[in-house]
Amino acid sequence: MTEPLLSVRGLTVEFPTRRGVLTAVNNVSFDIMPGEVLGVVGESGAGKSMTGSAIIGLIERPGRIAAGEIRLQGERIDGISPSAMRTVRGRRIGMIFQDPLTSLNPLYRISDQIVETIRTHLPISLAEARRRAIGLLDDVGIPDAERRIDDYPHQFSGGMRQRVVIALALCAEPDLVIADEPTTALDVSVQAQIIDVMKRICADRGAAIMLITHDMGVIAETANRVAVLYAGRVVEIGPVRDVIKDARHPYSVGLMGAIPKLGGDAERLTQIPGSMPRLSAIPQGCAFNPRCERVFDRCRVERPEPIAVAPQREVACWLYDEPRSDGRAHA
Amino acid sequence: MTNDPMTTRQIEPVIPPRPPGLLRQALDSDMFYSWRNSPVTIVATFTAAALILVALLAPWIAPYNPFNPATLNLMDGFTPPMSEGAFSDNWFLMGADHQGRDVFSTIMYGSRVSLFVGAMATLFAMTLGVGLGLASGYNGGTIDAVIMRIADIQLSFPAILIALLIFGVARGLIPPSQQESMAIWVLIFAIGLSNWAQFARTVRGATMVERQKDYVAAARIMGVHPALILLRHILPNVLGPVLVIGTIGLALAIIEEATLSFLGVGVPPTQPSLGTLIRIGQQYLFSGEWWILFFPAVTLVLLALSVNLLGDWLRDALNPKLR
Amino acid sequence: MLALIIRRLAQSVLVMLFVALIAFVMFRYVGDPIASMVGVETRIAEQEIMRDRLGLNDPVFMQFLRFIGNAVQGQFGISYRLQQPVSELIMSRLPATIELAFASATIALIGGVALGVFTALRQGSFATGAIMAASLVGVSLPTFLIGIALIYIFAVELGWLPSFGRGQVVELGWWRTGLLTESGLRSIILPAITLSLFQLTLIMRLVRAEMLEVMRTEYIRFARARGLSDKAINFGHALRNTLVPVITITGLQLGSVIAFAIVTETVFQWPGVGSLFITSVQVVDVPVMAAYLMFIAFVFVVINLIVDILYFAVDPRLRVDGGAAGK
Amino acid sequence: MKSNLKRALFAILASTALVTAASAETVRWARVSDALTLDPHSQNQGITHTFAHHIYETLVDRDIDGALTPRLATEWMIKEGDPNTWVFKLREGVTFHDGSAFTAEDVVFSLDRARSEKSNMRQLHVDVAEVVAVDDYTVEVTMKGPSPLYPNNLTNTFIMDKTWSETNDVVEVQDYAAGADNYAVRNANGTGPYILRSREVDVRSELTVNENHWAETKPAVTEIIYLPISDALTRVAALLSGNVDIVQDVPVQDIERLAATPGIKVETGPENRVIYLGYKFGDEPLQSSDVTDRNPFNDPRVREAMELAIDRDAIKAVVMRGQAIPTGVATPPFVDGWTEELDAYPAVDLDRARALLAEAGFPDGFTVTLDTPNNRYVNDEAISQAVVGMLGRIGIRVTLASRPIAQHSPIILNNQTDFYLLGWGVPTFDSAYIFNDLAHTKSGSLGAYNVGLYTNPELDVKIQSLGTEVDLEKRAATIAEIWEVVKADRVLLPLHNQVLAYAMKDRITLPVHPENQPRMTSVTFAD
Repeated sequence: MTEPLLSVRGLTVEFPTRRGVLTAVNNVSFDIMPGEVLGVVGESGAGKSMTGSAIIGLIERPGRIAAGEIRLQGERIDGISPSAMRTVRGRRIGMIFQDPLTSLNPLYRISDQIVETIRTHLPISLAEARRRAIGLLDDVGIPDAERRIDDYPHQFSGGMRQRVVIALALCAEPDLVIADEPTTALDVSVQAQIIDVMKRICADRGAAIMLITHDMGVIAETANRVAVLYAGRVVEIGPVRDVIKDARHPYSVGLMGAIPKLGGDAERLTQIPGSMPRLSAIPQGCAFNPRCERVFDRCRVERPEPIAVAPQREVACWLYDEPRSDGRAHA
Repeated sequence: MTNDPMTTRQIEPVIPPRPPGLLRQALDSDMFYSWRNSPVTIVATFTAAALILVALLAPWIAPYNPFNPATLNLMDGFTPPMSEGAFSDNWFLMGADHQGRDVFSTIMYGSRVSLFVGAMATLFAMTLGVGLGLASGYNGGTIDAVIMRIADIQLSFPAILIALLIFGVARGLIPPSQQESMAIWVLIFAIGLSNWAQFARTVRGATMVERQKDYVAAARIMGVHPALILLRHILPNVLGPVLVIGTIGLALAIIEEATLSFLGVGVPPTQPSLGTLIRIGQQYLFSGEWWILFFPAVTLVLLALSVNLLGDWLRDALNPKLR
Repeated sequence: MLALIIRRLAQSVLVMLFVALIAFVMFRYVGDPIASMVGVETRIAEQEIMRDRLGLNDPVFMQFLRFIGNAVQGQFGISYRLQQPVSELIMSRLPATIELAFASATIALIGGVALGVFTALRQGSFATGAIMAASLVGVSLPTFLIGIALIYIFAVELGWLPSFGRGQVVELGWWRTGLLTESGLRSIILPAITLSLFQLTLIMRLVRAEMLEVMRTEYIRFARARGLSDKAINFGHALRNTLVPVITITGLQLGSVIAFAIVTETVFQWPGVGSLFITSVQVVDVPVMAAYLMFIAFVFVVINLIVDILYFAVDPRLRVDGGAAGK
Repeated sequence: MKSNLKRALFAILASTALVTAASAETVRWARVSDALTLDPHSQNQGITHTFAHHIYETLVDRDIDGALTPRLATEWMIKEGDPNTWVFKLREGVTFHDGSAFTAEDVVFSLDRARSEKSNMRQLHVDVAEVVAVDDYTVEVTMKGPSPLYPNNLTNTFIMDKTWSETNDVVEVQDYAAGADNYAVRNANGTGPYILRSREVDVRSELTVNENHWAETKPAVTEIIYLPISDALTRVAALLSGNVDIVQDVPVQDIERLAATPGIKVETGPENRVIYLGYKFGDEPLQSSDVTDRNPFNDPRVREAMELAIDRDAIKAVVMRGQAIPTGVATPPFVDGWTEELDAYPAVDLDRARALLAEAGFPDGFTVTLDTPNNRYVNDEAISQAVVGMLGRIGIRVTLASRPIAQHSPIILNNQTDFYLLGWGVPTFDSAYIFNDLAHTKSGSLGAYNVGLYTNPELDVKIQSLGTEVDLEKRAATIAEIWEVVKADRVLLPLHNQVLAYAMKDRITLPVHPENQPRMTSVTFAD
């Protein structure tokens, strides 16, 4: 078995506030293999973006990584010096943000932004960097790249801008791209294109993708594996096909029901009653218990840890806890 | 805005809020929390409160009435701090000025004048600015254009210049025998008129936003009088920023008053404000009677600083994003 | 761009007309111009003749038109106090004020931006707290107190710098400059610092707020996520975006600096238009007051225009679609 | 442009030279304000005259003791057989700064100009009927009647060059209404000891010594830099920091500090100026009082009560820091007619004052506004403030209206005040000057500063007789009589005679001038 490209173990991100410490990401573990696409899905506030930010070391204060470790190709990248982290960002992990309209500095030409990024990481000449940038823009599907490279961001449409963002994220040839809701802000008509471009261009370069989204549909079409997050915890992780077909966690079940099926009636989508609790009011036991249809006493008291239910599949739910001698989960 | 498919149906929050008492609520609020956690703000609050209280109560708590000729002895002039007058039994904490007045007491009375002028001017500016801002934002069109253009012009001139001009014009219009009794009102008018534009701008912006909202539209369709709409629905929504501008405006007005009085176009020296006291005191800077300048100056700076700090904190507390 | 400038120009003309109206009203109705010009002994009949000669008996509208006509040609009559043409007086005082304003604007800009950036980057540090607190003290200190304190410390007690005036001046054509002599340069230090402190505080707080705002934007996060160096992010991306609004405010501040100079010029006996104005207010020398008002309005209008054009130069979004992409 | 640059470079060198080794002959002279104009006949104002005395000259001058001395006139006498005519013999060999010769023509021209309609010096020459040149160096001034003291009026009337004035179209004193710019306002061509080199109004004027001046002894000061500094603090700071050499208007409170500063000394001396309070006479109620049916000031008992309430010695000791000479008469000791008896003033007696007020029908006092200048006389505003306090003690509640002199003056001249503070200098050193302006009923050119509108026809007759009385003994007796009435009636409420203080660098000596018109020609250096 090959070594994972990225390995996250027990990641916990906390925000101290005056009403106590909020745990935005709670004991999250997963791996990403080289070239793999991992989908991370969940509602807003489930901790998916925070996980992405934690990996690339961009958690805003006063938030902090309280526990766990993040390894990239075996070496720890959490808690390393800012300068060491800078060599990771962009060069080894690229990042794509949600809103292409705000991701680009409005006062800089596209060429400046790409060339600056390339030359920050790679020892090549200005002309070479520019050539590379034009090639990259061409690659992501910007027509007439040679001419348009000197335009300002506001001269591009939203879809085109997200292509530029993808080009920027990939320009220093990282091994992993974290795409945080890359299509949410875009017009539905261009969403698929952007996903395609991203997927293709990463595949060409052998880069793995961590695709963060709330849209199960996108995951279904793109990802190899999926991790479902709820209230800062991974509730289920496994190959996409398996999870869609056979979701185990009651939350995942509801989530999968929300994927519009071809010919399906939008109004008959399965809905989970209620909404995700605020971080300040996560109930005891399983975070999902107030909304769960299959809740039982244990769920209200004890917190479930991920349980392997099948090869490559883990679910954090007491339903799948095979009765043990003491009947209690590990603390 | 992201539109999560999962949140389209809302249920009641899991934990129902307890119904707290008003004081409890206040103490538990974010405002109070941020106040309690800022020692500087706490100190500023108490300083400002103390100064304001002292000013309000001056006639009752000042050791002497510096404007009562009966208790005044010119021969006590220039008595240094913490000593007894040369020709009376009066004891002067902060010394006596060139007229034998107790500096401590004149500061108390002076703060009163300064605060009165500052507060009245700010109130005037606030009333004018909020009124025009509401009118401008609610009506739009020509009224808005005219008011905002005037506000632009107004904003491009420093307040002190406008106040000076108004003062100059007033001097030309009011007969000499009335000038002294009118001086303080002219001052209030001048300072107030030079500070209304900020209020107008802010209120206008907020009004335009509120005006678009459905409930306002509904009220309009139902034929509710515009004045009532403005008062009931729009005004409460702009109070926060108005409060911030008002607080900072008060500090500005106090400084402006001091500057005008320093330039000799303020209140008469027999009813001195802090600025007048400083103008008088600076004449004795070289001759060694430092207390005549020092104490009023420190009081003025403390007053302006504490009010400024409060304003600063208020702005941050009401709009945490700006921190 | 041209359309915008034309629109701006039209607005400027309106502003100037409005200010002219105020100046005219002041000129015409504050005190009796005749009474200000002649002694008590001038006979009534003679005063009436003068009234006619000055056109004071014409319809008010005609008088206003004439006032504007004269103002356009830079004629504001003769100072009651100094018996010289007002325009000449202002022109002769102008260099002093402009040099002072620029010196203090430079100090305010450099100091303000530097401190603003520093406090924005070093959020929460002790130094930042100290600077922020000091800045509030700066705002709370009336200019005249700062001036007095500086004179007392640096001129009287230490004797390092001159306490008043501009020192030796050199004439370059009609422009009298104090920036070419040692005494002139030494003389400008204290007043320039005094005048700049308030603006410096303002710019600093503005830069800090803007910078913090910019630092929270996605494109800065994205720039970080691309591994750009702190230097490139802070001083390239962030500062440049910070400066766009700062330019506007600072430009407008330059105008206020010129007008704010009134107090500083008084304290330091700086021979600029501000001290001319304050003397004129004290003696109700209305022609000078009116001209000064028009002058300041003119300065503001010009600065506004320049700021608008500068805005174009800095913000590419405005260049193509005329501001449609703005917030 | 090139020459400008050169000049700039030169100026840099020159300024550094100035900084390193100030030339022994240059004096930097700071004063509260600038001369209003260079036109010598357009303003009758002390500061303007002081400046003009360095550039222009008068026929007669007054020495530091007040005696008349020759200047452009070498001698003057009443024409034999014609008591109405004064004859002036002029100095020969005098030239104006532009090189043209000084002759009788110039004197005739200048005196005519000085008494012309627009001249501000007119009042001093109202009695002149005609001025004629008898020959190149003799001028006869024919008066409307005997004017034994006319030469006293000439100490501030400057002589201009007729040709220069005609060439530059300044024959007339500036006419504001015409909107015309007058050349003489900013340019000067006199015969005086200094030549104007450059002038920036309100900022700086530079004068250099006139090498061709007629006087035998050349002044020690060869270059004057005149610096108006309006703010007292800044002015004193300028001397303390060594930026100026002489400060003329020193605040009394700073005298001690300056005198104690090494390298600086202070010269003090009495000024020929009395500071007094005046009030409205007549039956008409006051504008600013709560007594609306009559005028309290019109009651002599009220005026007496006020005098008894005001503690002149306290004002001297505290407000003036000892730098004042309290007085009971509205004339400085320099003036003919002053006596020690007149000068005496009553001791403070508050009980008596209260009793008098009650007697007059004001047991609870009354309110009134006191108009005071705040930048004209030494500590004027502080004096008024002290007066407010002192009158308050007998129940007269005074509001203080404090204004710069420029705003105070019109109120005074238009009789718009009920109660005011003013100072009076006596350039003629003669009581008649005081009576004419302060005590005579306001009519025509007489009683111009009779702000309270006091009127006493008997007194008016006596005052008028002074102008034409040739018998000096008889005249002196009349003056004494008039003073008796003025003092008894309390036409004015005199406070003190002002004391002047000049501060300067140690090595410079500039004696105090009783009219506060110091001449840089009188400066001596210690080394």
